[in-house]
Amino acid sequence: MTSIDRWVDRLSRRVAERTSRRGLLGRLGKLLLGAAALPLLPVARAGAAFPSGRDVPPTTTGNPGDPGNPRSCDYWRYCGIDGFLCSCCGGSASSCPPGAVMSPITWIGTCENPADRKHYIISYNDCCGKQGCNRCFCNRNEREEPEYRPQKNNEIHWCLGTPSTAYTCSVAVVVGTALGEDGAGGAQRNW
Amino acid sequence: MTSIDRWVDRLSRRVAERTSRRGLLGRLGKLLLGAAALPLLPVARAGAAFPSGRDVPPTTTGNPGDPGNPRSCDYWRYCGIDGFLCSCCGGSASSCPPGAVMSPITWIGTCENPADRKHYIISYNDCCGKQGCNRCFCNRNEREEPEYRPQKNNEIHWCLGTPSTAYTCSVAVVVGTALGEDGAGGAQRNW
Amino acid sequence: MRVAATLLCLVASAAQAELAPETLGRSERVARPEPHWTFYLDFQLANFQGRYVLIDGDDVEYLAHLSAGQFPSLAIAPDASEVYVAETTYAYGSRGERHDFVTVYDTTDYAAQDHITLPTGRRALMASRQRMTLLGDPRFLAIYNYRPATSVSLVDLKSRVHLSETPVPGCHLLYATGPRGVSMLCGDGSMLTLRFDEHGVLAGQERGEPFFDPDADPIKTNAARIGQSWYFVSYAGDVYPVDAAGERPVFGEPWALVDHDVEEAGWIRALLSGGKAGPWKPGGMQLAAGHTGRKELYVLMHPTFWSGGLGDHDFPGAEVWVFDVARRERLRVIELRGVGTSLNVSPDAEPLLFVAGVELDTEEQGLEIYDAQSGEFLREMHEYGDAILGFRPFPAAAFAGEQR
Amino acid sequence: MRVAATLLCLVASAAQAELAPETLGRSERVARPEPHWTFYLDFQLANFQGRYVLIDGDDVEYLAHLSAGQFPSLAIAPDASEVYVAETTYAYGSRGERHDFVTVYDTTDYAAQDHITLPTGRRALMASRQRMTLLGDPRFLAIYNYRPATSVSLVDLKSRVHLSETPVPGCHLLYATGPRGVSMLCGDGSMLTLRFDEHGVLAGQERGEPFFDPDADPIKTNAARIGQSWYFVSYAGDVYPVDAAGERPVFGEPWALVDHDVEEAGWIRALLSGGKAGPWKPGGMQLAAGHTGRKELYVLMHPTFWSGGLGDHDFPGAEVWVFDVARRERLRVIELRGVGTSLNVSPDAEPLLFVAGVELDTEEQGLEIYDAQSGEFLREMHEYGDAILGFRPFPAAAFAGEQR
Repeated sequence: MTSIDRWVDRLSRRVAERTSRRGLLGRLGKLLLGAAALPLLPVARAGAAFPSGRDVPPTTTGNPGDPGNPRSCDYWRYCGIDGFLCSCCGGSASSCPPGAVMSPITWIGTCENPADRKHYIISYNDCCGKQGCNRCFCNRNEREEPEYRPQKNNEIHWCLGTPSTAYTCSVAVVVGTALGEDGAGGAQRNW
Repeated sequence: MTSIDRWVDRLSRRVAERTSRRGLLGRLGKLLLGAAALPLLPVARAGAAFPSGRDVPPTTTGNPGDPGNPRSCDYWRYCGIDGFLCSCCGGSASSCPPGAVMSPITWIGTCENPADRKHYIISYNDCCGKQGCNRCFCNRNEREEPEYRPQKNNEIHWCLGTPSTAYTCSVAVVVGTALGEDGAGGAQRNW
Repeated sequence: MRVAATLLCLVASAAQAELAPETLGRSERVARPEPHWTFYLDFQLANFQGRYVLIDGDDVEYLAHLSAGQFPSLAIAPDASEVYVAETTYAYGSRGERHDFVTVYDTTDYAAQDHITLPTGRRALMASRQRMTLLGDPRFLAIYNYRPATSVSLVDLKSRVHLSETPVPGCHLLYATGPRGVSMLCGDGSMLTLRFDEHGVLAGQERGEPFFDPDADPIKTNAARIGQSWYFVSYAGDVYPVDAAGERPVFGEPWALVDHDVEEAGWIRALLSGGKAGPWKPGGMQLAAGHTGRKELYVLMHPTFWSGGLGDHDFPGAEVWVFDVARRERLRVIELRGVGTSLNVSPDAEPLLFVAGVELDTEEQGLEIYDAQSGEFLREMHEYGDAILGFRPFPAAAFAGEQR
Repeated sequence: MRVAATLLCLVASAAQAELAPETLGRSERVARPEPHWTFYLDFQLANFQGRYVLIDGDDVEYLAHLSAGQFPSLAIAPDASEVYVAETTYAYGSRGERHDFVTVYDTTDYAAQDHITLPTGRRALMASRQRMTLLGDPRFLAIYNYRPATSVSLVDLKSRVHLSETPVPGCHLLYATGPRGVSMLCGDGSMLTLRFDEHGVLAGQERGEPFFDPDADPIKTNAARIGQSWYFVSYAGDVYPVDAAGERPVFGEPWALVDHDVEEAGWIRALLSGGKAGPWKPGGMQLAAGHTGRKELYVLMHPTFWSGGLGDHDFPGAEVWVFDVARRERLRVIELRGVGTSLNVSPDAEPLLFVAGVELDTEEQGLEIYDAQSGEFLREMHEYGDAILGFRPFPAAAFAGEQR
């Protein structure tokens, strides 16, 4: 294979494995149509050392207004998440697994719901007090800001205010809609 | 492929990966010649979850009387070992990695040195006090006996008499030659 | 199945309605256990610590997990109300003060409810699952100590305290026997039995005659419990039944799992059979399991041609052989997809067979579930963790009222 | 290279001589560090604890490792005599009393020599490596606390005690500045600088004007140290040099790593280029490293076509771009075999480039070593552990006497 073939093959294989919607064709189609950024999943957002959740049985919210598979890193609410998805670990997208405690202190992101094209404010809470669930590792960093902006950062271990800082998994809880296009009230940032 | 083809393919691939000497041909050759048991390495002695040491750079003792690669599970002294090989972890076949402490309490096996065909008594000591080295996992159980014969058992965590029972890796120290064919003084047992 | 319904379903009834804010701080709870649920021990090689993961074998749903320290042990109350995990940790990770303790979990929220301190430095750190057992009277929990002198600790679960430590020189591991007793395997092939009274005070102990010859053919310590009996499998492939219903064990006549007269196959026959011609032997870690209702014994078996005869007792199985322990005959053979290192059988009338398997081509470990009756492969679990060291089912007694 | 020669060579001089009994109880010692040695942080996902592994980049030999607790930090004395690891553990594994402390290791035996207790519950648990630093005067170790109020702990390594905790509201992480100071990044784009006296007492603090705009273009916190200056890389691809030689930081003129005028590629050009046409951006975890002798800055870069522009600041790099920070120009490009999430450069005259790489086909993570000058791939390390979270080299000062 030429290097281009190889690249196309790699990318399409990866994309096909991860998502049907956000493939190479979508990305090229986007370029053709000049549409706004359709997020392509980060290449190798996690190494093989990281359990990707690829073969974990899917689930749904049962609500057409909240589309997607909460056990997939692609699920719309996870645009800024970094950790194991509690929905693969005995919890759900918004609740902790049995016996784990949700940290009351957290960071906030803004994700677009594809059902209504609205931007929602998402509270990314860590569930704490038990060992890591070690499934469905998902590290998306869209609109994440550095540690000196802690309320927008996902590299902080957010098990604060819980009896133990042992990290179990992470949830993405809808806490409201964002003002305008961007929750921060500023311009659209594709960080 | 027929199931036989597949089996032959699997077995020869596995054997080729692990050792050149103990291959399918050797095993069949042994049967043809009626020779005594040439150990074939256990199939899947470790799952993929276990680092096998396959790609760890080899080493030698430099002594023709002590042949083989001490970073390979095939090395003659390891006939009864169960753990990470210290020789892959900053130690050697008979010494602990820096900062780890060798347990004074241990279990004893008997292995045949292919250089002189003598049976040596091997002391399998655990090195303790640091987290696991997580390389070159090797679980051979030849002549191992159950926990109610603890001096011949490798499923006991032998970090006893050390300040910490944290398990780091295992060594195989020559402590003498065995009487007759078998160190236990009894008949040859291929357990 | 979880008790709490997912709130997501409720927040928006119409497709285009804006999603309402959700409640923060919720944790799931767990329903009453079902027979097809099981714990497995996920063992982390990097630090030799474990986690117990609870799954539903019907859909490989991950229900909950429990953190645990070095070489943990787990026991489950017969009514499934509580789970007990014995653990060992160090204050500073790999160093500092050592702590040995039992953590008590409620089976509705799987949060640590109680902490029972054990005498430090005694608890046995090893892979065998026979290091802890509830007595017939489930108020008492027995724990095997190895340092390397051996002893038995008794814990009163009612008062949540460690009651006593009894030295048992030369004897090892624990097999619940009678109303309040434990039997142990001694190096000469005999059993030592300790009996406790209703307050947990040692009431007597006696050591019997050897019931097997550990020099000629040792038995594996991972025994299968069927009804009131233990079934031990020997290296060479015999079964030693031990009736543990009374105050002292009664040793039954051993019988053979394999035809001891099968000769090693010649190379043509070996090659044509995929190495499966010639003698077979039992082997694996949790290599035997029992089903009380059906009086069935499940054993991991492999052809000795594969292993070259060496280390057979730990060699993974290519097949699961199922025996009727009343009639002492083989009922059927379940062929595994790869090989298996541990197995277990659910206690219900339509049992599942859980196997910690290794796929031969990729050498990937996996958690596989088979129909224990038909032998059909049903499903597997992905992303189970680091390494499966065995299974711990809920006791059959927990479902006694629900069974046909 | 290890100090102790392998005894095996000595026990039998003639090939057929019987092997003599070997000594029990030996542990290896480690020679004086060499420039091509590095630590890496092996992070265990199951419990968020780490290990620091010391390897020799010339032959990927595994030399030693250090156990560490949750989100550890590591610092190395300038003379390479000692290593300091800040850790957090719980008495009972995942629960019980929390311990925060610094473990001191001697670099000849890598056994824990000392234990310095920190105020419990304050130490920041996060991935950034800028949570701990030695001051210019290496008697003092500064530790960043986050709970989420922020503060700085100062440890006196001479007396092995925690001296003080200084609140630093709104400011974060630590960058050694001047003889005994640390600068911190504040939310408005300014730096706060704390100065300590020769006894470790706070002597003053001042906060400057913003030197970058965190709303328009934030800088990554993983700065490269080259000589007495820090080089911060921004999300959009600019470099912010900060001279930290004096008592307060001096902010240089930012300059661009990328041509900001490059337009997004059309699909034909994108396809023909393997997605590499169009703009590139810096991204990764430990995404920037510096070489003081050569005044070179190494940055992980990727085409934004690959990332779709989202999460670019953490997106792994396809190439390492090498810049001359004096002339502010790109010197060369090192193409990686797959993509890289972290990198580092050895401090010597023939530097190695260490990359935590991900192979695109298999998605396997790996530890790759390149010639930092020619860009040639040299070798890789297998069985490194769970997940590499970054590299920690020995300080250049440790080899000052040996360098040309």
